[in-house]
Amino acid sequence: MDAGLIPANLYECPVVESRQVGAYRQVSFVAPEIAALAQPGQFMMVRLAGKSLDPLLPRPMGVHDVDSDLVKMIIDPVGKGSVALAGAAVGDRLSVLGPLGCGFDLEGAGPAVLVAGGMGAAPLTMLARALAARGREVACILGFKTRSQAMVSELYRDVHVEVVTEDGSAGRCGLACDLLPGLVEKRRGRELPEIFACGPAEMLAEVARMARKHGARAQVSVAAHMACGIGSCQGCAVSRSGGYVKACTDGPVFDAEDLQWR
Amino acid sequence: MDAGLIPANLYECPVVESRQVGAYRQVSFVAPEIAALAQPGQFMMVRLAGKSLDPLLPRPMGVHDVDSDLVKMIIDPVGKGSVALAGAAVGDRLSVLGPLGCGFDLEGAGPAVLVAGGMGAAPLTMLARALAARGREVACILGFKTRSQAMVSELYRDVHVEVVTEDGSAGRCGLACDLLPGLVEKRRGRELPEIFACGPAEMLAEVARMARKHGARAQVSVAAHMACGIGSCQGCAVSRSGGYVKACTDGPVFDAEDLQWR
Amino acid sequence: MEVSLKTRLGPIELSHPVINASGTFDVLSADLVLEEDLFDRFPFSAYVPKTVTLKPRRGNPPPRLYETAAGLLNSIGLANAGIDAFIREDLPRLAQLPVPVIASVAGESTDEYGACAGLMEGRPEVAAVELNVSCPNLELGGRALGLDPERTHRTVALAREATSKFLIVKLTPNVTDIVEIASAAVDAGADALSLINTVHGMALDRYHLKPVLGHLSGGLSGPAIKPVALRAVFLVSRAFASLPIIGMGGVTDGQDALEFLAAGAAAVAVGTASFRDPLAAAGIANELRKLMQERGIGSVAELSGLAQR
Amino acid sequence: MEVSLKTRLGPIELSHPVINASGTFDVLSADLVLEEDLFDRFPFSAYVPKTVTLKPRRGNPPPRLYETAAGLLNSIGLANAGIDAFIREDLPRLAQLPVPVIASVAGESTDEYGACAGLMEGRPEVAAVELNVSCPNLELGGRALGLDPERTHRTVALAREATSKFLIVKLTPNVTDIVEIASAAVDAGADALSLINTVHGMALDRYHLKPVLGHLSGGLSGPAIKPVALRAVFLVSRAFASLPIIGMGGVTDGQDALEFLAAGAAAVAVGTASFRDPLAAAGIANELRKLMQERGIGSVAELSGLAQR
Ligand SMILES: Cc1cc2nc3c(=O)[nH]c(=O)nc-3n(C[C@H](O)[C@H](O)[C@H](O)COP(=O)(O)OP(=O)(O)OC[C@H]3O[C@@H](n4cnc5c(N)ncnc54)[C@H](O)[C@@H]3O)c2cc1C
Ligand SMILES: Cc1cc2nc3c(=O)[nH]c(=O)nc-3n(C[C@H](O)[C@H](O)[C@H](O)COP(=O)(O)OP(=O)(O)OC[C@H]3O[C@@H](n4cnc5c(N)ncnc54)[C@H](O)[C@@H]3O)c2cc1C
Ligand SMILES: Cc1cc2nc3c(=O)[nH]c(=O)nc-3n(C[C@H](O)[C@H](O)[C@H](O)COP(=O)(O)O)c2cc1C
Ligand SMILES: Cc1cc2nc3c(=O)[nH]c(=O)nc-3n(C[C@H](O)[C@H](O)[C@H](O)COP(=O)(O)O)c2cc1C
Ligand code: FES
Ligand code: FES
Repeated sequence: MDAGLIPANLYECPVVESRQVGAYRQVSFVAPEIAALAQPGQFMMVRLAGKSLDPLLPRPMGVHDVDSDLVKMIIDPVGKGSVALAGAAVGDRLSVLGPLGCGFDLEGAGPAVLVAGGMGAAPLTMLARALAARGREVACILGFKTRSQAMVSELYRDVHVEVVTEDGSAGRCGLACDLLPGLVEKRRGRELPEIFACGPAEMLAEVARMARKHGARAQVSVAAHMACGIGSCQGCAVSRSGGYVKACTDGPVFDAEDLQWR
Repeated sequence: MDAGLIPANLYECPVVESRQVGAYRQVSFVAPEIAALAQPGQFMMVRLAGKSLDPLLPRPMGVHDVDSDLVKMIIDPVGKGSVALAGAAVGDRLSVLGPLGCGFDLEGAGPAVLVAGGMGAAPLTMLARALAARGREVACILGFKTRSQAMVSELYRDVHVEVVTEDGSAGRCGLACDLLPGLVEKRRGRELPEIFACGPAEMLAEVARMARKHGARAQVSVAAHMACGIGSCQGCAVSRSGGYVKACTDGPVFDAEDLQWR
Repeated sequence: MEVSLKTRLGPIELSHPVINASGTFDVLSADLVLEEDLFDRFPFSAYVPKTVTLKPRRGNPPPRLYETAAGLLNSIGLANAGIDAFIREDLPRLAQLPVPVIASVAGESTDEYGACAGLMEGRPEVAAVELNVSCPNLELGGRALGLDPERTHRTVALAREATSKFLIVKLTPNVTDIVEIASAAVDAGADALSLINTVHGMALDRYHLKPVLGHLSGGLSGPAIKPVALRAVFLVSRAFASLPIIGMGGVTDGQDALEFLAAGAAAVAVGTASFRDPLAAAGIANELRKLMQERGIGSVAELSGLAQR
Repeated sequence: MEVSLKTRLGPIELSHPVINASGTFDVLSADLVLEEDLFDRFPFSAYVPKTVTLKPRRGNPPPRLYETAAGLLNSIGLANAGIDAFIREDLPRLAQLPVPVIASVAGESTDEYGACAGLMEGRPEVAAVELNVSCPNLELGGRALGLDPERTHRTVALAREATSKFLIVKLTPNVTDIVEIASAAVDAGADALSLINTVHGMALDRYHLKPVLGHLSGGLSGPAIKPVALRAVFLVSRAFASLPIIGMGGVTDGQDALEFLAAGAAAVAVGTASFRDPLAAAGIANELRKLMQERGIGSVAELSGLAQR
């Protein structure tokens, strides 16, 4: 036993900004170490600091963006954990473990197509910027249910995005994947784009199917219920042929062709 | 079923002041109906408004004082429920059911001796004032463990109090009950004082013993774990010969001679 | 969309699915304390008084309550004035309620269950009888009858003989196989089951490190036990598809009610949540209606057992 | 005041009473992720790896986790690479830990328990064997062996024959009478007991109203079950006064540890709380020391069983 034994990557972080972005909540907190290290696609385990047992566990949250000492996340308040985090006020302290997991592999060369569904748009902002910084051509398709969700697309400041909504209330009407074949087809004969995707399971399955069809590589960030985020609990199982892998340490980003899709 | 069915005496009350009084916390909130009705010795079932399940249940809290629309309580932060209430900040909302229970019977005539131990001092302030207003001679003995608790005696503004601490750090050194015989003896041959007490079980038992010995009436406010405060759960049982009574609806104030003392 | 909250327990029609859990709402006391005419505007669709026994019981020594994480431990010990006092003093007043009354009874022996059920037989004020075979501290060695399938069968069979009323049996979750106990109760003639009574538990006083309850151990209720209760409802309702089940254990909001009904209950009971807000049940029923509307579920019949399908 | 946190499980000396609960802390993975040299500074006084079985197991389909009120439901399903891989790949690295290693094993049949225990026999890196007879989804019909006293006895007896190591048996609380099961385990040669494994429970997806876990139901852990766990420790330790017990179920802070020890445990295990903070155990041990100091309790031996006296 050691007196002050806390993992060097577990931080207590004061919230410095919380604002509504359409249907979502953007919360910014001070976490210089995470800001310095976080790679696109990595995540953190986040809860309100303190002894309250409701909610009990941290929730995995993607790193949406970093800005000098600040880390930003975008929260979709759908359940107990996300509602609690979305309610964090300026001055509240968060307990944050991170950055965690394997982010996107940026080493490829050709053009990149980013496809996001709903909240999946949050972690791709950093990715878009990182890819552009590497001189790669970047196209983004962001799909949402409706206009209030689509407002998150404004956070893609320097990157051009194509917005799609299911009810047509913003951008084109349809699903994000509807635009994918066009973007891939457009480049028939040229270098195939690499696809990067984050969103609901059905969307990722569709992305994987299209990538296979076109022979393009697709990296997907998968969602899973997580308790520990560090490979301890085996709770975040994701199907791969022959067994399961852990979303938290083997992912959350996987090569689409490595996973098993229904 | 009825749409907006909420008991007329359940209120959501904004906290307007929270301040430290030595070891205790004084929290004031807006509750005009309770302020208008509350009698000395009555209590309320109080929790932080909202859906958090930690703590799960309200806690019984004595009415310490009322001031036009405001109700004040004094909290000794000893466990989960009291710590949460003591942490209520200005602007937070409390869910308050009350006033509840039977307060002190003020109908007697002669002199009154009030004896409090620790937190028991909180609910007796209103009593002291009410008795004085009825023209009764009032003497107060307030016993505490130590000086930081004894600071609550400052809240007995217009009433003279005798402070006793176990460690002698404020007032006399000893227990509240040590002074009781003197006060009663002093009036040998004259009208016997009526005793009013609130404090830990051992203190109340001692008060009951002394009252019996001197033939004085003693009204005591007892503590019990409560879940409902309205007679529903049978959780707040207090021993009376032949069975139990409910502290919440039959009390919390009882004639000492009606209870069973070990 | 029009949503009907109507539901039924056998022949008993309920205007909505939210009733109270026995021992957690005393309408006669609450009506005096709450400034609300409960007899005019009653939040529950049926009323279950606290369990009564043949002879009066003082109940267990205090403390009888202790809050745990998202839960409440109690060891009331079936304190009650006895079934005669209940019939004489309470029933006439309860008959004025605008909803059916379900009398909850228990015995200190198998025979007493039969006797209690029999005493309800001639009472038109009583719509149904709930047999509480799940309270500890009764019978020999403090073991509830409902911990054992044979004793459950015997007890229910005796009560079944003694009354033609709709017979509900309330089970304890503190068993290895609740479906086995449920089966014994159904075989012996139970018309419906209440699931669940409290979960065995204990707490220590944080200062003195001795059991905090006067009775040493007690029963755990509240949101903490909701997963245990949902599982019991799901398993028993899967095993006995057409059996009416009253689901309870941690029901605190409309979402909880929705889930218990989906798991297979025909009605839900609210216990511990009434201590947070004595008329919580009214809000729960309203929230339930809204959630059913949002999901396009038109009736309780459509909802009940959805999780099984 | 000087306080000694030393405690022992039979021949195994522990520097303090806080160990980890099987399946909730993977030191080999955590050591890679946490920026802290866990092999130098290890928060637990003994290390219990996740339960391993004779053959590899994929585990249950996801979702495997769901948070409930003050609790966590899991249905991992003993996902593990098998005992051979454990011996070959993990044990050599675990031998580097500064604390004793307690291997947790389970079988898909009674015989496999014996075989697994036997495979640990020649391993000096293994200080003790914990038999997990309490995981559902093993053997016929998905019933844990530990639900039945005879099968518990048979299983423990086979393992006892197969190993001379200190033998800990981990029991499930999902039984009518845990003292009866404990008694079977002790009769069959258990040197110590771990109490408790998770409590059976279920949750529904709030939107689709279907069971949220891929395996339908799962095991509940965390603060919600602490009263259930404390009661089990109290009752079993009262029945078997000198038996070492490892208490677990919701231990989240030093006060919880204090209470489990007072109830009769010789050590406590931290599970779900490690998901709030992976090195929570270190803080828990520190808080425990402070609380013992405040109360003038000089040693774990003095504390253990205080609630019984
Ligand atoms: C690597 C990773 C990164 C993530 N990044 C983010 C992020 O940046 N922002 C963010 O908001 N969330 C993110 N999540 C999801 C987040 O961690 C939570 O799972 C999510 O907020 C729901 O948790 P909760 O506690 O609010 O809901 P809970 O109370 O835990 O309930 C969640 C459950 O409700 C159901 N549910 C909830 N919402 C819906 C819905 N809309 N449709 C259908 N079912 C639903 C699901 O079955 C789920 O099991 C991420 C998850 C992972 C694994
Ligand atoms: C009618 C009535 C009026 C009350 N008025 C007030 C009031 O005005 N102000 C106020 O602060 N409280 C008041 N109380 C007490 C209050 O309701 C709570 O019981 C108290 O705050 C402890 O609850 P908790 O949730 O903080 O502790 P819990 O977490 O519920 O733990 C309480 C338990 O801890 C133990 N415990 C706690 N503190 C101590 C201690 N110092 N010594 C020994 N054991 C202890 C007890 O065994 C008790 O069971 C009143 C109680 C009643 C019945
Ligand atoms: C204080 C208290 C008293 C109870 N008394 C009874 C009783 O007399 N008879 C009975 O069948 N159940 C009794 N119960 C159990 C409840 O009816 C219910 O089954 C249990 O509390 C679970 O529901 P809940 O989580 O909503 O409280 C009691 C529960 C509590 C908390
Ligand atoms: C995700 C998870 C995985 C678990 N895996 C195992 C296991 O492999 N073997 C075992 O004996 N217990 C296992 N358990 C049970 C714990 O060891 C422990 O008994 C239980 O969680 C109660 O402790 P807690 O409330 O501190 O979590 C697991 C529990 C959880 C939450
Ligand atoms: S979240 Fe625990 S192993 Fe991945
Ligand atoms: S607190 Fe419930 S009856 Fe008194």
